[in-house]
Amino acid sequence: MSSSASEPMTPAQRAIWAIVCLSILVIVVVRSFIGDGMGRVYVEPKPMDFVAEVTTSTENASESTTSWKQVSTVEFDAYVSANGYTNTISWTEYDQVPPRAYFAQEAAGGGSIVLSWPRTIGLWLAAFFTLAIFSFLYRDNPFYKFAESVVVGVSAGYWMVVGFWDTIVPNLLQRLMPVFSKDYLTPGMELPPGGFDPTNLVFLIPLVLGIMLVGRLLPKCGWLSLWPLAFIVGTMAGLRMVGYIESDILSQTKETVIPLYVQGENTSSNFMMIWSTIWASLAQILLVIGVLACLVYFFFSVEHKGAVGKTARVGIWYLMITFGAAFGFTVMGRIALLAARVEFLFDDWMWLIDPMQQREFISASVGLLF
Amino acid sequence: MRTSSIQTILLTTALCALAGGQVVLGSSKARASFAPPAPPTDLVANDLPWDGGGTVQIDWAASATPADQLKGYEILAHELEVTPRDAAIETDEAADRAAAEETQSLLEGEGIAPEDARRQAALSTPEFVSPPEDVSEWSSLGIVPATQTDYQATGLNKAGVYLFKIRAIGLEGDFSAATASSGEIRPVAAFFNGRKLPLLITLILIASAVFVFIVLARRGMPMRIRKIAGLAAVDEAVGRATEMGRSILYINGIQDMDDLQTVAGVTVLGRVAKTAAEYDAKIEVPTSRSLVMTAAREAVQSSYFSAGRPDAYNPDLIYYVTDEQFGFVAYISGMMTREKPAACFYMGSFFAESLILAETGNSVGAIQIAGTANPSQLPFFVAACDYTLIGEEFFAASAYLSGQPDQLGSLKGQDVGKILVGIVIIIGVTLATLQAITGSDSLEAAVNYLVNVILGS
Amino acid sequence: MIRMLENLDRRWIFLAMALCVSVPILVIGLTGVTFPETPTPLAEAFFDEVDRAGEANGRRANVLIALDYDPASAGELSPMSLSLVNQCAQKGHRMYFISLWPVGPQMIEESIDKVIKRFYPDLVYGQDYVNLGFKAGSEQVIKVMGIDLTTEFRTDVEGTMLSQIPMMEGITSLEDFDLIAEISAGYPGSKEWVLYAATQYDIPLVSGMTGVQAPQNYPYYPTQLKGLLGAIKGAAEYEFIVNDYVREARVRSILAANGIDEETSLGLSKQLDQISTWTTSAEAASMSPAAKAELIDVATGATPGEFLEGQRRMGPQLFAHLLMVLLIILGNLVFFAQRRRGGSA
Amino acid sequence: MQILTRSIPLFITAVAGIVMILSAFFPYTSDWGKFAGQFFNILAAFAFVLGGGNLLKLHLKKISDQRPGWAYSGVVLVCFIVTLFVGLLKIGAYPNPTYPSVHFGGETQGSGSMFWWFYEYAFKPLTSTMFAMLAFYVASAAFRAFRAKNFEAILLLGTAFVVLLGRTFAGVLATGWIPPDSAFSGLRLENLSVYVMQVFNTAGTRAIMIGIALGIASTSMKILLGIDRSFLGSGD
Repeated sequence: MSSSASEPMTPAQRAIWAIVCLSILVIVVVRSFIGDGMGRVYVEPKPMDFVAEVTTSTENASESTTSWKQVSTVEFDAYVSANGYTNTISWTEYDQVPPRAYFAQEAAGGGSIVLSWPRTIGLWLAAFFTLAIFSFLYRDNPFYKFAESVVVGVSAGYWMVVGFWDTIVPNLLQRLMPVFSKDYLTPGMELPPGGFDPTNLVFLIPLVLGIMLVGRLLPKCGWLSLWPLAFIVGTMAGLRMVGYIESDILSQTKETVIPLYVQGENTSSNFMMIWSTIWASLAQILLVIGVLACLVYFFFSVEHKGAVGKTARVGIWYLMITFGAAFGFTVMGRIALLAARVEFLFDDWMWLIDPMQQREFISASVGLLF
Repeated sequence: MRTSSIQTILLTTALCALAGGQVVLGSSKARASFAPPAPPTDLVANDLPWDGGGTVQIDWAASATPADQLKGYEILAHELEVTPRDAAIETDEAADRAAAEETQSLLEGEGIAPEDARRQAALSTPEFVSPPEDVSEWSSLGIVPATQTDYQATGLNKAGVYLFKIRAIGLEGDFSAATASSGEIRPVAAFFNGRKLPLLITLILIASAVFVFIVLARRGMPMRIRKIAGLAAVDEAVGRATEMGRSILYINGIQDMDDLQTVAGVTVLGRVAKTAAEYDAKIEVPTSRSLVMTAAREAVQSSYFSAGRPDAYNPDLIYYVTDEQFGFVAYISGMMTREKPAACFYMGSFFAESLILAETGNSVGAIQIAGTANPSQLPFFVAACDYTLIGEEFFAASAYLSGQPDQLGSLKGQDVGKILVGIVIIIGVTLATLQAITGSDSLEAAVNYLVNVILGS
Repeated sequence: MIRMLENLDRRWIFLAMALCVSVPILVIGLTGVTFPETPTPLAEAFFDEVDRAGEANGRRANVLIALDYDPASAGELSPMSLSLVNQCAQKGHRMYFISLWPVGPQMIEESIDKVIKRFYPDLVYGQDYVNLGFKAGSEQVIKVMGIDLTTEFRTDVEGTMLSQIPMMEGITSLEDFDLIAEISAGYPGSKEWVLYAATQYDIPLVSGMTGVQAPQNYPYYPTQLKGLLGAIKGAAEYEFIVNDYVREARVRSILAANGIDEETSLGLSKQLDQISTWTTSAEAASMSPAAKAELIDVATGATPGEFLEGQRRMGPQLFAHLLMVLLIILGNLVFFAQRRRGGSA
Repeated sequence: MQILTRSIPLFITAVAGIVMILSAFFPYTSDWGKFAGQFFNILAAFAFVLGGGNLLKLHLKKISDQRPGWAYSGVVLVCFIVTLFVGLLKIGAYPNPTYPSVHFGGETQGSGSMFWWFYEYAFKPLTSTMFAMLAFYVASAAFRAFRAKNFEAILLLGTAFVVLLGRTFAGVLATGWIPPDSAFSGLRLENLSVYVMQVFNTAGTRAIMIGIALGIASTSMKILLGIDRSFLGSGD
């Protein structure tokens, strides 16, 4: 290999890289003081106020049900001044608004839209993480290592949380402990008649298997996890066996049973008709040859020699064209992702461009000055 | 269901005898009026036997109005609702009588309390709310071209009871009168889903081919398998790592144990670990799934054991990083630049990380051997690694490496599968081509049978 | 020259790539000019299939929208989701959002916020669209949904039982949907939906996917997959079709609301640039000035930036592709020069 | 021990697999398939817990051994625990407006909540930037690895060219001179790239798919019959 990242760089190269980094820094600093500045997030508070309505049962005075009613801020203030804060719940939600709305509000002289510090800090943090990961392209460095550790930690936690709330709670706890779940976790659920459905006891099996799986963490209990592992591998083997034979073997064979001769569709003239017939038939012929040749390549019982070898070689050609196509498409995808990250930096953070019309046009034209 | 007419005819003629509850309606005379088209006649609806439930086969005779003056036929269905229990028992006289008889027999025969018996009887003879007179209140299942005189209603409630009607639609969008309603049809599930029969046969064929060759291999029949380039390189790579005193990195893909590529990867790992144990090289296996870690530890431990070096096995070198794809990649690429492994193996199911891994491995100068069945990642492995196992070769590799007769036999079984597929394609393509050139009807029927029934499932 | 290329540090390539992507983004961002798109049959098939959904049944279609991707692939896929939701909302389909990816609910939320809440505020949650959230288990979830949807999805994302959601009435399994529209970034994704939903239950399936998956899913088109959008190019084409459709549909609905006959409105919606001259004609005399202004605005106003994301990204795409081609050629020049010198390659 | 670690797991594998196969053919057993599927989904969620536990173990060990870079392990642990704490306890999450009194009733990832903040400003930028790095690696691989070493490699490169150019405006520019309705309109780059995809790519991919499906079918069978049991650690 001609070069690698670990080779030292010449001083000239170093200097150019320093210039690149410096210019990014300068743009950020200058940008933050010119025009509308950059990288801020505005929110509009939305108060959520609830008042309890206690209804006492007509038959039994000691039984009462509490229901909560959402009220407007005015009603809430009136209620609080009369009854105090007992039997009330309130919190504030914040809706993100485009900076344009804030500027308009300032021009009009005040309103409820405010700068959100947590989100603004978050935005800058996101920009920092983005640049920190990109810095690995230059070389491994502490910023990258920090970002790497954060992504490992946050993602592991994220998956656990999502797995718990989206699968364990609704699919396991709601079935095995319906009353508890309804009272504390998922108030929207419906209780089965009698509060518990005995057929759901079958869900003790995944619970036990799940606990055995986690038992792996204990020393000497490693074998416990083999049972759930066996279950997972077994179900998957069964499912995949049928699914792949049906969809990939039968269906794909079916799709390949096509006539090699196809009448062309373009009938505007005799000449065009012949040509479109040739093109269409050629496509079918090449397709069938390709499938058969590639199957020969994957044939393991015979050495690739003689006629088999030649056919297998045609098969490799097809495979290479397939890989070339895959390469082309993959490149497309990767570049789109990079474009999205660059758009984040330019649009959300630096406020250089404004494709979603989130700000006044003025800020975009100030961006043009650079 | 893309059912061709030939299949329909075959199915209905062959299976009518089996079906219970067939209802044929007397044909009503076609009216010779000019404005609305004449209604279709002879509506026959049957629960499709041997299915997974929820499908009804409907056939009818064409309307007297010529097909070119019709837009098509509309299929109407109505799911009967059960009359509320009390109403059925207390208001409907006939039901009352029936229920009373049933109650009586239950009381006498089984000694059930009157109240319960009554309820049970009501349940066992359901009474339906009579269907709406106005067909516009029936639900439309769809409109078929005027040349068609059959329809498979799918996606019906398996536990429901349905009535069907057909009406013709004229070119102006005007409807004919609807046919009389079909009888009550229950689209129940059969014991066996007949539509899946070809699938079952294929499954049995492939499975038995694999099985037979495994048995033959165990009996000592020699199994010759072509060389798989790249596998010989395993020893070389391990040897080089030993010489250089650096570690071997083994990545088992980023999917869980539910992916069979991961399982195949674990099998290859067992072999690589055994070589590593013999050479006394350090092998490191970071995984992206905790179950894979579990399986990998088992495999490596037994490899060290069979290599006679159980003491050298260090479970801490096989560890979980994170489930998150890019968290995992960030970790691995960082680790690679720091530790500079001498050999990298990528065996399993890979996605976007393939290139990052292979490129990083390349930049630290490692020998790289990859194997995956994810075609989209193959170009990158092919380009950036020293050896790549392509698709099925990867599965074959795990068999080839083990050298066990069982595994080699199963490879032969797979080859039988490929021969079958090839033969079917060649026969089918020949028939289809002859049909396209000659336009023969009997050939068309044969091709349709092959495509829709044998391969259709 | 060749010597210099031989020892080229890969960081220079990185820098070139960074410039090829960021400069066009800046230029397009500041000027707002995008390249024209010519839709391919695949994108048209995708659009038509969504357009046709539920037609045979003569009712509002139930469209299951599965957004199986994460932020890492959002750059390629979110333009598809936004346009898909745009088309469904304009057409009046009922939308059932689900995801097989843990981060998918965020993607769903984003599509709802950016499209439905902003451009279709009349749509009601629970009646016109519902967010069923994420379920772990990959294709097993699809398989279970095929048998009985309610056992897998018991509540929506906010924890409301499905039985209390009006639009879930009559939805018991996958077969109750008229169309599955799926946007996928890998596993589980298009292939699993093809295998376990489209093939097994014969439900029409259209899928938008990353460039990586597109080649593998081509064999499924057109029988198992009714429409396919591949990578950002597919997204840009589809976006283009949907934007045209939405604009035409809105023009027609304004005209219809003002009592203009169908034929005129159909003709006009095909010639949007003629609208402002038409409003001065006698035919438009029955329309109020406010309605005319609205009509002209809908017909000729700028398309919202949300629905141009894909087309904007085709700019950097072009330059980056050219760079790739150039790099491959340069790399091979080096290779042949080395080979001629007899050096090992 | 042999029974617990070998026989019972193999039995479980076989039964679970056969149930899944049967449920595809016999409608009356489809409920078994449904249960097995649900069990699997629940186990998949438990596996996250196992993963988290392993992560804790690994990094705690690194810290206690004071191995090089142990401070980063500290960062991992802090991020992991904080995310977990915030997410499981729904700290800073808004309750569901229909049931405001139930703390845990709200959406876990509702926008504006603290867990959402972690997602939006840490998880999302980090993972998507990692992905975006691929654009750079692709470029460097194009320069270093895609060499026209032999005929096969030339085919790969040629196809890549056609697709790369055909899928952008460059394709329209390069071959726009071929009239769209002539006999050779198929040679226009944008049409050619579709042709390549539908013929060559379809053929290659189809054969790969059939091959892999056979591989999977036979591996599945070996697993169900207990011939391949490497995942249980029997190796060879």
